[in-house]
Amino acid sequence: MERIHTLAIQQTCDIGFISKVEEASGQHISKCYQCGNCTASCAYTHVYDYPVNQIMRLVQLGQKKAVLQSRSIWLCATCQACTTRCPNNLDVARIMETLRIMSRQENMVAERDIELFYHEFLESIKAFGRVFETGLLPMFSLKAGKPFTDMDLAPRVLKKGKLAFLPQRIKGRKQVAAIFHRFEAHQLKRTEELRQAGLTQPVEGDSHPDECE
Amino acid sequence: MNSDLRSELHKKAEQAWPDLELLIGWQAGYDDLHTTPVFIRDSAEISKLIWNPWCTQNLAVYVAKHFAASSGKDDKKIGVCVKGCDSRSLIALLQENLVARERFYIIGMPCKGIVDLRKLHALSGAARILSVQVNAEQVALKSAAGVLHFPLDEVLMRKCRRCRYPNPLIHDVLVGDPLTPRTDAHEAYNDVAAIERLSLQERLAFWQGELDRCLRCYACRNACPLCVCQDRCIAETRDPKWLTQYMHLPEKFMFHFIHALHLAGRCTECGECERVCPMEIPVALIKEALNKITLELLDFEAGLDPQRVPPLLTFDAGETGI
Amino acid sequence: MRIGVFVCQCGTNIASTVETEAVAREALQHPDVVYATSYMYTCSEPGQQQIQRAIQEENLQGVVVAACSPRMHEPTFRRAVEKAGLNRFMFEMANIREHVSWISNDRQANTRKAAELVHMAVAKLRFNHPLSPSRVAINKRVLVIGGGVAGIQAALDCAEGGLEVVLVERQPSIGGKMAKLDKTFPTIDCSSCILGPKMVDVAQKENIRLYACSEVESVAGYIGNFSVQIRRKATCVDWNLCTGCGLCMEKCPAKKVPDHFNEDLGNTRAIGIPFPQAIPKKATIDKEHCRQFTRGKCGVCKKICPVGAIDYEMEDEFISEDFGAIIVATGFDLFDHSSYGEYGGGRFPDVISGLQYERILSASGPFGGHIQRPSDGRQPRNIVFIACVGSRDASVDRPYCSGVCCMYIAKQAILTRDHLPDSNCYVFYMDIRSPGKNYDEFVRRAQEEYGVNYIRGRVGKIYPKNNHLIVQGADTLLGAQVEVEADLVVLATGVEASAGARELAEKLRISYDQYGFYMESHPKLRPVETNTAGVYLAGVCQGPKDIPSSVAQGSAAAAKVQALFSRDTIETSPQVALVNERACVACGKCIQVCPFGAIQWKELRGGIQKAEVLPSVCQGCGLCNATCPPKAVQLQHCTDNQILAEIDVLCA
Amino acid sequence: MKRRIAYYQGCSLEGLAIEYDTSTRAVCEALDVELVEIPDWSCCGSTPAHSHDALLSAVLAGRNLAIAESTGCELAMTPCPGCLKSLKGALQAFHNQSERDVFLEILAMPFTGHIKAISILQLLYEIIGVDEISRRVIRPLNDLVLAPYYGCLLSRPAQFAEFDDPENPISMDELLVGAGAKLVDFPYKTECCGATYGVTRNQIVARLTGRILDMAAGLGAQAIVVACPLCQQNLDLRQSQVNRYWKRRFDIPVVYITQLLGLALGLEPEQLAWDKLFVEPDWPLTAPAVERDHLEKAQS
Amino acid sequence: MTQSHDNPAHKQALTIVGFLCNWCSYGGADTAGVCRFKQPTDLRIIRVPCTGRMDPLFIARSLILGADGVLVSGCHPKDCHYAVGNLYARRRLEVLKRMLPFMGIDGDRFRYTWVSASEGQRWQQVVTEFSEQIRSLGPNPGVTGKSAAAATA
Repeated sequence: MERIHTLAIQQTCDIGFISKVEEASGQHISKCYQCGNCTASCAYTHVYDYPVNQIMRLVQLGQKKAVLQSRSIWLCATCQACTTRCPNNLDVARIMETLRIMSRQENMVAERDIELFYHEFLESIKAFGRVFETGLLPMFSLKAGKPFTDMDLAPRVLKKGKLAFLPQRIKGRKQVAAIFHRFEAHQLKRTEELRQAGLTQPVEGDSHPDECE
Repeated sequence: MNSDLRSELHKKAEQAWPDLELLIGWQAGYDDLHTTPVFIRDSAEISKLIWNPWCTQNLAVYVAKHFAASSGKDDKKIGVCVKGCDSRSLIALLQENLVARERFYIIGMPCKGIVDLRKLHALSGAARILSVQVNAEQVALKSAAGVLHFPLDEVLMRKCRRCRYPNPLIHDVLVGDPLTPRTDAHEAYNDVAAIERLSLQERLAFWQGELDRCLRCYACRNACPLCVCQDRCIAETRDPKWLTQYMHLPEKFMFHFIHALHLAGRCTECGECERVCPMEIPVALIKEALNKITLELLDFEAGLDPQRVPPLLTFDAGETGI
Repeated sequence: MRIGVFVCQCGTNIASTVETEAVAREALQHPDVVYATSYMYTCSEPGQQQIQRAIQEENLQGVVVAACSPRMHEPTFRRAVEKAGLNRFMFEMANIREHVSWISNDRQANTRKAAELVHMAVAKLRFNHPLSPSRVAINKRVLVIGGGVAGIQAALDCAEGGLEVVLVERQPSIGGKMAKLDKTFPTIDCSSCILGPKMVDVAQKENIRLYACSEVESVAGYIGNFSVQIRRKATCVDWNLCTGCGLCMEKCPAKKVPDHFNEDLGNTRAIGIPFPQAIPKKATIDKEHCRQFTRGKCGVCKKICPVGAIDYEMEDEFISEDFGAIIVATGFDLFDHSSYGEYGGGRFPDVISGLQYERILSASGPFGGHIQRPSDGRQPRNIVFIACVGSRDASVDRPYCSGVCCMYIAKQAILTRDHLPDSNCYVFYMDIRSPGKNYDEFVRRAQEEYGVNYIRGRVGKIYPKNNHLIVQGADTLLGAQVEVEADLVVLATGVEASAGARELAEKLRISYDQYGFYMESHPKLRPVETNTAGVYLAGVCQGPKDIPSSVAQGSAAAAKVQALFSRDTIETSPQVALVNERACVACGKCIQVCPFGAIQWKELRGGIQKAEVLPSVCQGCGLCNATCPPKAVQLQHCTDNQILAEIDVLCA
Repeated sequence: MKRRIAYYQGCSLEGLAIEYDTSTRAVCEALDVELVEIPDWSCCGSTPAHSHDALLSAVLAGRNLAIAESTGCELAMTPCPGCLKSLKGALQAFHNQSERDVFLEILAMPFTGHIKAISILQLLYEIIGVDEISRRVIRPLNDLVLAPYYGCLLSRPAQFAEFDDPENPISMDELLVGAGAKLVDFPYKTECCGATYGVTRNQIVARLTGRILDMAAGLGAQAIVVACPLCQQNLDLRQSQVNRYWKRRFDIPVVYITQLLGLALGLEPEQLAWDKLFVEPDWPLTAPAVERDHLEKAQS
Repeated sequence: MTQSHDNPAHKQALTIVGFLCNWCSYGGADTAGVCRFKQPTDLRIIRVPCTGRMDPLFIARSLILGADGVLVSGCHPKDCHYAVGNLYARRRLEVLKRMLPFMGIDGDRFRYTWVSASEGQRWQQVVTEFSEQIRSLGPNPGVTGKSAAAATA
């Protein structure tokens, strides 16, 4: 997280960002009146760079870069405490999820490991149809450069006979892979449509080179 | 059988006569096919009374008028002959307190149906009808072209073929034995349903075609037993001025909306409006459609229970869905 | 008819999105319009003078003003045309502000719409007739419903002015919520010391009749002549005999009866007087807990009562009274915090409501004014106050601000620090709303002088741990989650419409908003009137407010009644139904449907019956007009011809 | 009459949570529920999918529901709250007019959306019912003191879960009490355990899980009862990591509700895969089974 | 939020006649105005004291003459200023609504609803929805059957 000093509100406010978040999440960000109940309820505040209520505030102010580059959005576990208790009926966890997706689309992910883990997880599904726990962990450890992840647990797990050595290859794994392909094609088509309609957001804050100094 | 019923009618009218100041019934018309109302003020005229499948007029039409005009002195009553359908008109008048039950002596006529002259003429083709005989369920029609036989059912009026109340629902004396009703209730609105099956455009086109013929002669209105306004009808008044006298389609539509909506929740489907229309416009269908609506929406049929208030003249705070 | 049209620009309110000049020009095209103009502020003095001048110079017989809503300025313009010699009903208004300029920025469409609305008004005006009002006598008695501080004030002010007052209170004693308070902000006055004398005044005023333990059963009639049925609920004690000695309460064997006056924090008996200062000071039996009723035998109070006032057989009694005006002051209820599952949903005995804490602080309360925990009687050391519980919270359908909680928390925190100097008080708040005289200073004092810790943020969860309550909240100024280990948590429970408010509104035919608060006639200019003439509002029943505002509204409502009663008769509107006897066919349908019994039969010569409207009873709803088949009944000023003229402008 | 319910076990229950699968199947059989395993089921996509794109997540889960529909079952049950969230997300996407077309286009399988997705707790609590289950208890969990732990997703958010209370859920409490157990008033019923951060950020898990273990230990619970494979994994498998992080020596078994109910219903520990738990209970698993009528007498 | 009705491209002359009771809905429309809640501009409001004043014939007449839509709005049931006027009205209006299509007039061109004086936002929603609905139905050919094309021109 970069510390925000003086924030030039007009110059840095990306209105398109606010409406994009609202559209994708289906939530009216302006409903948030900063009571802090989300922060009060969040189990992850201690590891966040911005507490949830400040994420909401940054979105209200259109601070795209600060939001999408924050660690908080990746450390949210979608436990729903914020959503359950929001006095304004905002689905806060949904907004956080939306921001995560946008952060990846805009290539602004601050928590590379978590993104990588998610990526490997999806790759595992694409390949086998189901998640292959035994294969996923080493692959992640290798790519994340954390070779000793959970090594302490491995002997105990093996002793209990809880990990398979070969992936479960389901019959329909081609069908599952096809879902991924159709989804990706759909994404491409949609992006193209939006681009042609002139509705795409410029990639990575092109319009606001000096957002959060 | 007809002559038996006729003599029974005469007998019962004679018996009732001492309490009556007036008896309204049917008498023979200018030929076999026609009857006309008769207003009997002298017992000698009772013999004029007839009863046959040509007694088409709803005599309840005259009831409200004569009720208002009668003095009721010596506690004398007005006698009236009614078919099943006509009796419902009487009940509807009672429901609205337009007449007082104790002032009437009602002679009920269980009815198998009334012949639709238009259908007879259609069946006989162009030839002039010479005579008609009804035997049991058969009609023998003699015209210049010869004798034709039809089932009676085929030449009955539209309202009779969907009749659910062949027996008068209210009467002081009955002439003949009660009959069993013919049509199931769910078939009663077949004619309305047929229109409903058309598309919106087709329905509009249908009514445009029908109502375009309307002459605004107001015969339909004048024949209606429940039309209370009569000569004060807002189709003709200057103040308020609902309609102009301009003969174009919107004004014709508007007149029929006025007549139908004034009868919403009140019409007893006697069919007189349609019978008297010189242009043969099926105007009763509009009222039948409204009756179907009030039955479905408000569970109400006019002219059945004298105690019930017509639904648009009351309310129910608890009802939902509207 | 010679008609003048005046199109108001309302400064820029209308002119910015409507071409008022063009509207005026187009108006000249319509039949009978001989004059049309546009003006900056038609409702202003010069604007009205312009109309009056035009009436005289142009010899106008009717006037159309296109401006704001007729609900706003129709009376103004009617007076203006009347001054210039026209009948006030020879006037029509087109609403081109609320219905046009303020709801769309499309200048072209707005101008078209405004022109059509003017055309409609002109078309209607051509069918207007001069009408004049009639007068009916006023019954100069007033009913006050609700004996809280607002109702007490209203009753006293009316009585002071010499009016006969009936005060109906649902509870056994007047005093309302204020009687339960310990102190009042921002002066820390003792609540019962300032309310008590007023309550005694009510009992002593000869022209106030108090019906406690009573409710309004039904209301009929209209301004000047209401007829009200009041249900006096069976108290099972003959109040004519009861001296209020309290012996029955001492001897009653049912000792575990929840004490509602103390917000269920302590117990009371099944018979008794709710609190020492109660007015009337009469005993009431709680049938739900009285052994005579629950077990069918006991009879202790009956035996002990020195005056023989106990009557177990007593039944509800109905009395009818007539009034010229009604003041509604039915107050409020406290939000029930059991819907806040994250605060324990009512399961934790030491998480209490603001009013419960008020009783704990009170010297006459369940603990004699000693601050202690309801669960174990221990004196708390750390006390947390949470603001906005059941206020500003859309998730429990209470999005409005209750208006008093910020202040009462500050007061309670100050009192706590006063009682227990060693204690720590923490207030979780979102915003502090203290816009009253000396209010914000008071909140500052809580922080500066009394050391109350204010933490800006809501609380997410409260849970018990080791005989404490862990309060997990946020400090949004710090951007952090915070935890307080509390011994007692006071929820600043908000204000909601009182139970039964909606039912009473329906009896009175007044409107209420979606939360059950009664609607005033105009939010700024007619704050104590309702849309039902002769019915006035005072206190929180109209919306959350504090004691000074409630008292002020009580006085204001009383002043309105005094003004109404300063005359012997009132004008009744001539906008009533009228029967054209020649057209009436005597079908009686109008008589059948009239909700007010305002139509009856009239016998003409020759015994002919016709319908006849009683203008003083007719309220002008027009149901008869819609029902009449030959349209012989016409609602004046809203006749068929007038509505048809408006339709024809649009559709023909 | 045997109830037929489509069964979606999910990837966890094939691996680290195998005992949850074993005990779920055993308990259902004991309760006359026929579980029809969804043929050739695939992964629901879990958190990675909906953090990637809600539509992808919906379709990955949707494939399984589409197959489940072909089994003729009206309900699809999954013991895993994460999987349940994905399955419900699929139904939500299908029932949303604006999403349906593209959802079906990518799914490319016949799907009517008539099937409903439920959790094992919903099956036990709402469909079978506490009364029915406690009537069948033959080996009551006498005097075992337990901490019921629901985790985040089972009842939250309320409009989505449509089950139990979001702040103070009680379904598992009632099932356990019905089976004869004693419960501690557990204030951390819905606190988050650290979710999927075990691998990527296991200090988070150690911290959050530690608080839960600490609370349960402080209240004297002999075990924590769970209904989520991820919660169980964090609390049980990672208890050793927690102990290192907090420098504590927690030794609290973390068991599945189905394992405990299985015991109460008279199943043997092997049928419920008790040996797969990492922290093994130090209390005896099998008190002698009590005859039904004997039990009823004792209860009355 | 998009305000599509402010886009002139959508514009075509529509006639929507509104009959509003003075006490609730007319006040609600005023409230919407005071709050500046933007609305389509096709509605022309006729003020009546109560929906009980509404003879269904007024609506029939408007539609027969070619009004594109008719909107009637009053106090919520049980909240009528005249106690029961709207309870009569809702029966009469519903009967009319169901009768219109039988005569070939689209029942969707007529709507009745209840909006209180405080419900400015609801009024905005009602007007917007109904105007959109009428716009999607297009011009009313009336009973003379003038074609839709001719009406647009």
